[in-house]
Amino acid sequence: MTYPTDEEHPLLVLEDYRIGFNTERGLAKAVDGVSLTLKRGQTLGIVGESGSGKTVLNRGVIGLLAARNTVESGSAKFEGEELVGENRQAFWGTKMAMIFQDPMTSLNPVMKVGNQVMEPLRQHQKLSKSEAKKRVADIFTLVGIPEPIKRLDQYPHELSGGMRQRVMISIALAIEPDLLIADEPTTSLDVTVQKYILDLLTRVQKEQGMSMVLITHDLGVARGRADEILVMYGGRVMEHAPTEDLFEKMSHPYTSALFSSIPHLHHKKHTRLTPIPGTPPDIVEPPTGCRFAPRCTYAQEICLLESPPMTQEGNHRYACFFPIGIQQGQEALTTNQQRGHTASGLQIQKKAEAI
Amino acid sequence: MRRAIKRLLGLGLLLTVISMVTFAAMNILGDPLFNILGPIAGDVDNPESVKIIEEAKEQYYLDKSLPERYARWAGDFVTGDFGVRFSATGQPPVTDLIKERFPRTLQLMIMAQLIAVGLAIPWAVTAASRANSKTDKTSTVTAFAFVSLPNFALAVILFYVFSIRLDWLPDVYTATDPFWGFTHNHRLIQNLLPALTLGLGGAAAYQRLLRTDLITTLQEDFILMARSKGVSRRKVLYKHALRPSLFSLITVLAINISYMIGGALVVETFFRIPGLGTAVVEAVLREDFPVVLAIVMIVATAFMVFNYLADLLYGVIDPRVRTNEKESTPIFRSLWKSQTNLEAEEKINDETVEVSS
Amino acid sequence: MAGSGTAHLRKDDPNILLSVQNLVVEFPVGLRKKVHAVTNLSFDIAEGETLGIVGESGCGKSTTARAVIQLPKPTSGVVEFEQKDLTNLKGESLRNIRPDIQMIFQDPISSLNPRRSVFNIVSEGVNIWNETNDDSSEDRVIEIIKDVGLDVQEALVKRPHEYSGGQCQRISIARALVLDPKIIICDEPVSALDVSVQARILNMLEDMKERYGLTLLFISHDLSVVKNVSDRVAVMYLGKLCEIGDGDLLYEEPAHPYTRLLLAAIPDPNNKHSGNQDILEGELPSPINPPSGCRFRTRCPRATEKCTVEEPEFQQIGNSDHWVACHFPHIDGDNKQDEIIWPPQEAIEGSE
Amino acid sequence: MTTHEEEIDYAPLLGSDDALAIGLAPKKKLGLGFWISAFWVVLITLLAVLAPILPIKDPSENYVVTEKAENLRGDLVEKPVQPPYSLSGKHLLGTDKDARDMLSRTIFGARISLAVGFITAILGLAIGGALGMLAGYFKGWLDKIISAFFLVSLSFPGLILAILVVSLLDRSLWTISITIGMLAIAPVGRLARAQTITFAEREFVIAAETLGAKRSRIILREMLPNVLIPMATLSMLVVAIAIVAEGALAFLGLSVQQTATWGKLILTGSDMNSLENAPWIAFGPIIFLFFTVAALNYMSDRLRDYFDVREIYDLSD
Repeated sequence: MTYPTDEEHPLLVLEDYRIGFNTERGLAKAVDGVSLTLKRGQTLGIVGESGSGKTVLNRGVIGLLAARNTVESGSAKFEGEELVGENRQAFWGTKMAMIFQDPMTSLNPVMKVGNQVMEPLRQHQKLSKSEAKKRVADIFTLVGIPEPIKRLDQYPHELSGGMRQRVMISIALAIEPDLLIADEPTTSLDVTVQKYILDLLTRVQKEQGMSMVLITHDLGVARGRADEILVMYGGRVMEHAPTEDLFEKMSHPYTSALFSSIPHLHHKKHTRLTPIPGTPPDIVEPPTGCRFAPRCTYAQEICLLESPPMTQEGNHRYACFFPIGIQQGQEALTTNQQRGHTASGLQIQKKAEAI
Repeated sequence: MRRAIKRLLGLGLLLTVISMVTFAAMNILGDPLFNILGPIAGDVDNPESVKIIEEAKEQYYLDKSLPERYARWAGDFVTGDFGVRFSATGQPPVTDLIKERFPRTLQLMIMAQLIAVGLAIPWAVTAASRANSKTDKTSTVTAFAFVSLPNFALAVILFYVFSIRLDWLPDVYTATDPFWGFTHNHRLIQNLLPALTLGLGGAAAYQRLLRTDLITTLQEDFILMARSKGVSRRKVLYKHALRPSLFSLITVLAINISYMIGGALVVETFFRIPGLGTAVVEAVLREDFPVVLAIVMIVATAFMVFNYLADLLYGVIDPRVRTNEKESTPIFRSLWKSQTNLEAEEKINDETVEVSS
Repeated sequence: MAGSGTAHLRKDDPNILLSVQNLVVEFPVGLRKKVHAVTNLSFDIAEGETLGIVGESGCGKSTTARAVIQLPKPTSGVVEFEQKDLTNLKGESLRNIRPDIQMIFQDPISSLNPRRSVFNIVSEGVNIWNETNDDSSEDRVIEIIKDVGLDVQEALVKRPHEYSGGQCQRISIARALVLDPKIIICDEPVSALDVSVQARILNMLEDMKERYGLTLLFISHDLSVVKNVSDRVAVMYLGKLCEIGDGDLLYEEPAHPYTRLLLAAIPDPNNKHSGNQDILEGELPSPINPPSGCRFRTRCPRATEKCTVEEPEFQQIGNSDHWVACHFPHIDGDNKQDEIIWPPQEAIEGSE
Repeated sequence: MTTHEEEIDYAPLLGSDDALAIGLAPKKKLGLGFWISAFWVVLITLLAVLAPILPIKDPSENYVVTEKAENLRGDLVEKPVQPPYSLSGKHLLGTDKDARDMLSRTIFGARISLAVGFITAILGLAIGGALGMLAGYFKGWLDKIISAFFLVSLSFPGLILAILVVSLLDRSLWTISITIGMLAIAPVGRLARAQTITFAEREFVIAAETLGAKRSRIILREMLPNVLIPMATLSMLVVAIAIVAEGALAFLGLSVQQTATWGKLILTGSDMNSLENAPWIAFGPIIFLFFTVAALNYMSDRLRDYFDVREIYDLSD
């Protein structure tokens, strides 16, 4: 596999990529104009809450959304080929692979795991049964499945959660894809298993030189595994930066709010948390202006009227008029604190969390 | 092994209960002597009649108590002897009648089920793979219409269309002709219309069931996974989705045995097919109770056997059933397994999925 | 770990509200086998305190919660609530004590009756215990619905499925609060929720605890969450406790190898334990056939022969409120190890 | 996006967290079809109930028509026309071989068919529902006995049992209704039991218990409302099945003696001769029967979907 690794030929380029679903109330804009570039061999972490559009975005790219009711627009180029409006069948099982959240439901319960891993090998690489078996056994060893030969003939329910997730990773590895999308790969696993699986994923990603998109709701998971982190909210990109940059210089109020709403280990016990006030945006009739403005403590009048453009500072970009860390942001916060509420009427008091 | 024995015991117990209830009902509600002898049975003033009555009583063990008569019948039944018919003309064994009638009904049932399942599976897969499309909506309406059309009404319609108006299929049914062949004299052709009557209704019912289950399965993550592996559409449907979706269909196939017999009864009567169904109607009307009892027992046994087979089939289809991770036949489960066992299993499952969100 | 012993119980403390001693919960499977879901578990909770129980799936923490409320009754052991042993109570006398012990569940869907209005669900407790149904009880229901941040008018007409997951959890909390309980058992109350909602529910639990003088038993698999809400934390593994003590102490200097591994695995950006290089080996043993001696020994980097034979009992670390059930705990940076038998094959066979 | 006809509709939206969170679940409606079905069922029930006082033809009167014809001697005389008569403005559904009006016979036939349907449903639901709930809630030996009873009655060939009872007893409306009703107990009961078990495991029942609710209260307040609605939707289906079962009995010549039911009407019209020369005799009642059964089935279907409280929550706030 000799692909150009230079910056000129990124693996995946999205430009103003949109996905909408026709609903009874109108078009639900699940992904609303996302642009990003994923270089070969890199890992991009996409962080967001339920409803942020992170899963829809990736299912859209790989082409696993139902055709009916789905409206796709903008541009998505994979290895230079336009995906929007095209059938992605050719990439399935060869160049793109996906790992799902729940290893219990994403393995076929009535098929032996060996066959499930062998399926793409036999279909796309035309391996014979014995060749495929050998390959799978090798991959099982690689991902740390003990007694690989015996496991080939087991069913998913006979394996523990961690083992099932390793089988899923094996399927992805067997394909040797250029792009691996891992959708919350460890959310349903225990922390100790989670650590192992994440370590494994990053290891094989590096070894095979594939690009990975790691979708998660946990900023902690993305840190240390991703080269860059992209924070999504309401179908839009809020902030995007190299991982350490992001943690050092959180610019978007949403990123910061998300980070401080989580209890952290170094907090003393009974440390009061700072939840994000309000409710997630309605994506059928989203708020005009910044999607996060109604819940943002920095929000000024302009945030309610205009969508903030993407500000680029080197590799760090964010969509906010009043980012944290620069003077406008500080002023906006002070203004809101002084008047006791934000431009959207959100009370800035201790009790801001009540609905 | 232990499970199999337990199951067999339960099966025997159920058959015993059924036979006892039927036996008692027929003897208490009906008048066996009258059924055998006709009006003579009431003629107790005539010594000649009394003699005949006494003889008949002895012959048919009617002088014995009910439990004793039941014991005799049960003893015979276990050895495969269904006793003799209540008939004024001699004592023809019930077994003869069954031997004569059973094959015809069996052929009919097998043909009907083949039509039903054979139609239902591709029909359901096509519909489910394009859920809510025009194809699907049309097929849903069609299935709905067939489900709402009773057997006897469908029989009349099919007969009217194919035998009377188009005259493609025969309207006379004979008992003796060979099965295999393609003329009006062959049973294959004769059975076609009756089998179609039963089969179309069945196909519609199975399609509705399987379609729903398939749609649920198609929304599972493992289907997306299979697609993302580049598995072809056909393989996704038939190899990945169909097998885990067959549970309800198998359950219904097994539970439906007694309904099917009911259907066969009506259809055989309408088409005047000499089968078990017509036999049982005749027997009931003539109060020929041993025949009724025999047929009830055959149906009940078939029901049990099919449910048992279904149970085994679950294991074949879904490996989780084999290791007791998933509940098997709902119909038998409640009886064979002790409740505490079930609770314990559920507890384990709860524990293992504790943090699954 | 998995140690037994009751050394860590505060027997002389007059403020102990709930004391669980040698709790055993077993479920039969098959003909002769049993699941040892919880074995010889002991802990106590003082009034006004929050005890967090943390453990991975399959460790028996939810079973413990159910055993405390006697649904179902535990196989053996003592559950003392205000000096009364609940395991001996039956029928009416158990029913009379129920309002004092309430429970909040993980699943917002399963824990609310879909066919009843939210107001009706919250006032259920009042309706059960107050036959006269006077205005004061209705006032209390209204007050509590407002307290948990829901709209009373909406609650009168809406059903649970018209609310979001977070709001459903508020409804559960309101239902539990209505009878003015002394202790609330929270079984993974926030693990089904989005992170930003989780923070709100946790804050609310703290507020309610303060306002109504509650004692909490808080069960979760999330160590950060448990640390945040708890005064004391207990770590559970395969039906037994490993370590128990003051939350800050335990998280600062975990003494049990399992606790160390758990902490090291947390993907927290500021996790000071993440450098810990120990590896958790193998799979969780079956609770049907748990290992002999210390239950953690089959996966423990420090396990020796002794751990196979002898079950560790709780011992105090210094004079602090920190107890560990391990033969070779990590104390004062102590890293000495006896001869390591790994993999402990005989040990596994020995437990048959 | 890709709109290939070959696309499989995975509807992955329903499964994805994101989709749930943004509330894409469509609003539920009973739909026009439901109301048309309900209208038909109400209409046919009203017709049946009010049949004796409605201005329709007498179902048992022979409306023989005469025509002028030459007799043997060549005189023109009034001569009866050989019935059955085909559909006409006078007889909307034609007449049978005795020149009786098929429309009014069909409406009068509905009286028995519907009565059997409703009595059966009430019996099956009351007894089956109660047994099933008891079995599902208390479990243990009670469950075993009740489940065994269900199993026995399910393995009984229902129609054979029905014709047996009907032939041994009498062919009155009540015998037939009660017999079919008994057959409905097991399937209804099994559903009630399954529903009860599902809900008994739900945490809200445990919550009620921790609140100190008594068993009777839990059954009545927590379980019953949840079991009752699926039972009510099932009741429509039971009515439909009972109407069909009665029809089958009648078709075998074993239903209520006095009046012609739908099954009996179809039977009289379905011999070779009638089908060939006067198919309307059979097809009129068939159409009524079909529409009634279809309407009941459809209502049951729609109600089940409608009341199936889709418990989808968005897990954000």
